[in-house]
Amino acid sequence: MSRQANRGTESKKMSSELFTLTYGALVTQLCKDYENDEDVNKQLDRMGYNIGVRLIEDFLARSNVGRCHDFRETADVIAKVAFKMYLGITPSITNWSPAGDEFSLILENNPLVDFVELPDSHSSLIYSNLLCGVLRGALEMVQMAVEAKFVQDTLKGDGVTEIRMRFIRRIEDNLPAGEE
Amino acid sequence: MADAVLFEFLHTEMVTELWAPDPDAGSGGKKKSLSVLEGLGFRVGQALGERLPRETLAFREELDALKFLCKDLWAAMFQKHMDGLRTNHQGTYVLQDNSFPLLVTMGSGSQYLEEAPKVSGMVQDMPICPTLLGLSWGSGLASPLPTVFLAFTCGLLCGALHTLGFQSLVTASVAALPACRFQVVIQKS
Amino acid sequence: MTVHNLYLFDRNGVCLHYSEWHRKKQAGIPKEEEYKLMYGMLFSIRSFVSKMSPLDMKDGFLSFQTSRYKLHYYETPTGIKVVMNTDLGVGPIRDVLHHIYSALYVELVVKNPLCPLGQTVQSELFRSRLDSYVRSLPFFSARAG
Amino acid sequence: MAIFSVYVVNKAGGLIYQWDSYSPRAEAEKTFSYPLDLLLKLHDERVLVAFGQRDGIRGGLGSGAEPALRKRAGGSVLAINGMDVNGKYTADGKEVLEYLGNSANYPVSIRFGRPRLTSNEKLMLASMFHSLFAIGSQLSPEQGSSGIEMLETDTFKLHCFQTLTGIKFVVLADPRQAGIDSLLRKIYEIYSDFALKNPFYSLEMPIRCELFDQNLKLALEVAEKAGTFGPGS
Repeated sequence: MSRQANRGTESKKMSSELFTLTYGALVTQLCKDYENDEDVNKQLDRMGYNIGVRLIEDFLARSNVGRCHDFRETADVIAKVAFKMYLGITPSITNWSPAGDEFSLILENNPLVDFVELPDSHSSLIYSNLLCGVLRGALEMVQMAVEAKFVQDTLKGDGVTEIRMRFIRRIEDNLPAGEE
Repeated sequence: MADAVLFEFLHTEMVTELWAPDPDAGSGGKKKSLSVLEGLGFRVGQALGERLPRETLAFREELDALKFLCKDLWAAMFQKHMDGLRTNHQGTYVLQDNSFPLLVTMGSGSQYLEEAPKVSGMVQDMPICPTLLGLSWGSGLASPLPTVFLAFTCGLLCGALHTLGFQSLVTASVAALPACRFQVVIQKS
Repeated sequence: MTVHNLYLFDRNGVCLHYSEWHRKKQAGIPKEEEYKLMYGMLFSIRSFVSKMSPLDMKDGFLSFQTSRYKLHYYETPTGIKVVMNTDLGVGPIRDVLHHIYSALYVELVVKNPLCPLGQTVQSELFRSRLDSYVRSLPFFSARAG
Repeated sequence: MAIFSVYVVNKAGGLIYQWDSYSPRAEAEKTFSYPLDLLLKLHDERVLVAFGQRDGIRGGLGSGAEPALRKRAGGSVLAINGMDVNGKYTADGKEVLEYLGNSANYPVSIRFGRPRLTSNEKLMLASMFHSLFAIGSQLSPEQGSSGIEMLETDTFKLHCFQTLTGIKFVVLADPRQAGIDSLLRKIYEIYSDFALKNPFYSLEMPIRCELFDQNLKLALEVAEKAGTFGPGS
């Protein structure tokens, strides 16, 4: 009986770690392939972007969330629906700019960095930069050009992990070339 | 708890990123990329294996270890069990998955199987866990594109077995989507 | 009751997929032109509707009908547009169109590593599953009626 | 009113008659103090709330009103201190953005809502619909199809009746409003009686006949009462 129960929790643990372990292996590989941290950060962002432009469709298909009317709604959906669905956490939303075009996502704990320790030789590495690319790619597909970047990172000794999201502009629908 | 979809998307992106057919590099370039994917899988398989409590690791029988892969590991990774396990009782096992989740979206039947970059020449730098992908490329056989999507998993199986105390050679092939087959040959030290 | 045809577009107007089941009249122009015309019409309708609407819209344009057929429309925030033409007896089928998006397009195209986005879908699996799904709909009759 | 507007479009797609019911298009009014915590921008000769800032509103109304402001109000400035704005200018000719940038003008009351259509826009929309109507017929998978007779959205339904002579009568109504088909026939009758039969009216030209107006309004009232499934039911 208890062996069955053990099996169940082990399965769950392994399943949730598959992504984070794979991610970790990827980051390590990229650090080997590229000379400096900046290049790795760029790669992670680019890969994240490619994931984001597809992930958004999976998100829309499963969550039934409609079009967001403003950036506040977008923030809510990102934190309360998307992060919850994909990473099982609900970051808090804080530090709105007065114009309402910037906010911060505060992650008390970042599932990607469980068991990760950043070596001194990689002090400029933004380990979880994939997330920024994902957010950027996903939002671009719903017509929002945004910038996402880490401003605090528990891996670097900060108390929390903070992603700053900035709304750049709305991407308008364009009639395909050739139409009148 | 990371959603399974995240792993699928990450895996796809990794394959796209790390396996870029390079016409100039010749056969060497492609093999290296595949072994990178296998290597990543191996490390992840090892780590997954190390998460297990000690008693589960005390597999005395090979077959137990393989059954573990087919049931527990597969369920944890792909939310299903392996569909078939056969063995010749002499250290060779064939694991059959009739509907492998990483291939399931690609099709059923023979579409996409025609795309087969041909490679010849022996594998130069053997990864910790050489795979059939390496060997078949070495013998000049064409390998269908979906096979690339099995490299990571081959490495993972190899890595998990390594933690369980077994050295192995893991190979994979696709006959008709979305079914695939993993062949595990336990190395006697 | 029946389904005539179906178009799938992405946010750039690329026709990702087109299927036909019962179509008695062609548009009289090459297929590529037809896709452009359809997309252009839908684009204009969306703009028309958003200006005309007395209130903020949530789902927006849903359908239109003529004396002979009804066009049903479903659009995602990512600009994926599912357009199905049926005969007049068919009521609102938003859930059907959503299913085509989520269970077929997202599962078999977006999640298919071998399907590049932004192009006509080549996946046989997608085409055949879509075909089976449409044929299984309660308002689809094998005999056009 | 459940019937929002009526458009009559001639053979060439020109708008020859237009009527709107007076219904506030999802408006909300609020008093603001300096500095304005909304970001406004100029777009298409109108002053709009830029995307992303609609509910960056602090203070003033309590939480009860804020969701209303957020959900219902469109993003356009309609009036300042009770006086309708004229595009990007206030009623007395000042530029709205300049006016709202000056702290001396506060506190100020601003009414937001969906932008009202200008006459030019209505002309364009009529012409647009005229083309769409035809394309609807061209793309028909069935033989012998008419153009678009009914178009449905989640906030309104558009009904169109085209006469054999190519004149289109278009009615926009609440999606739940019934009886529009007969209303359209009735409008055709009224057109026939008070426009066509009026010797002073030239075909295809804008309809400026009082009797047409009066009878149309009567018909609309009747239709509303007869066929409505109001919000209460």
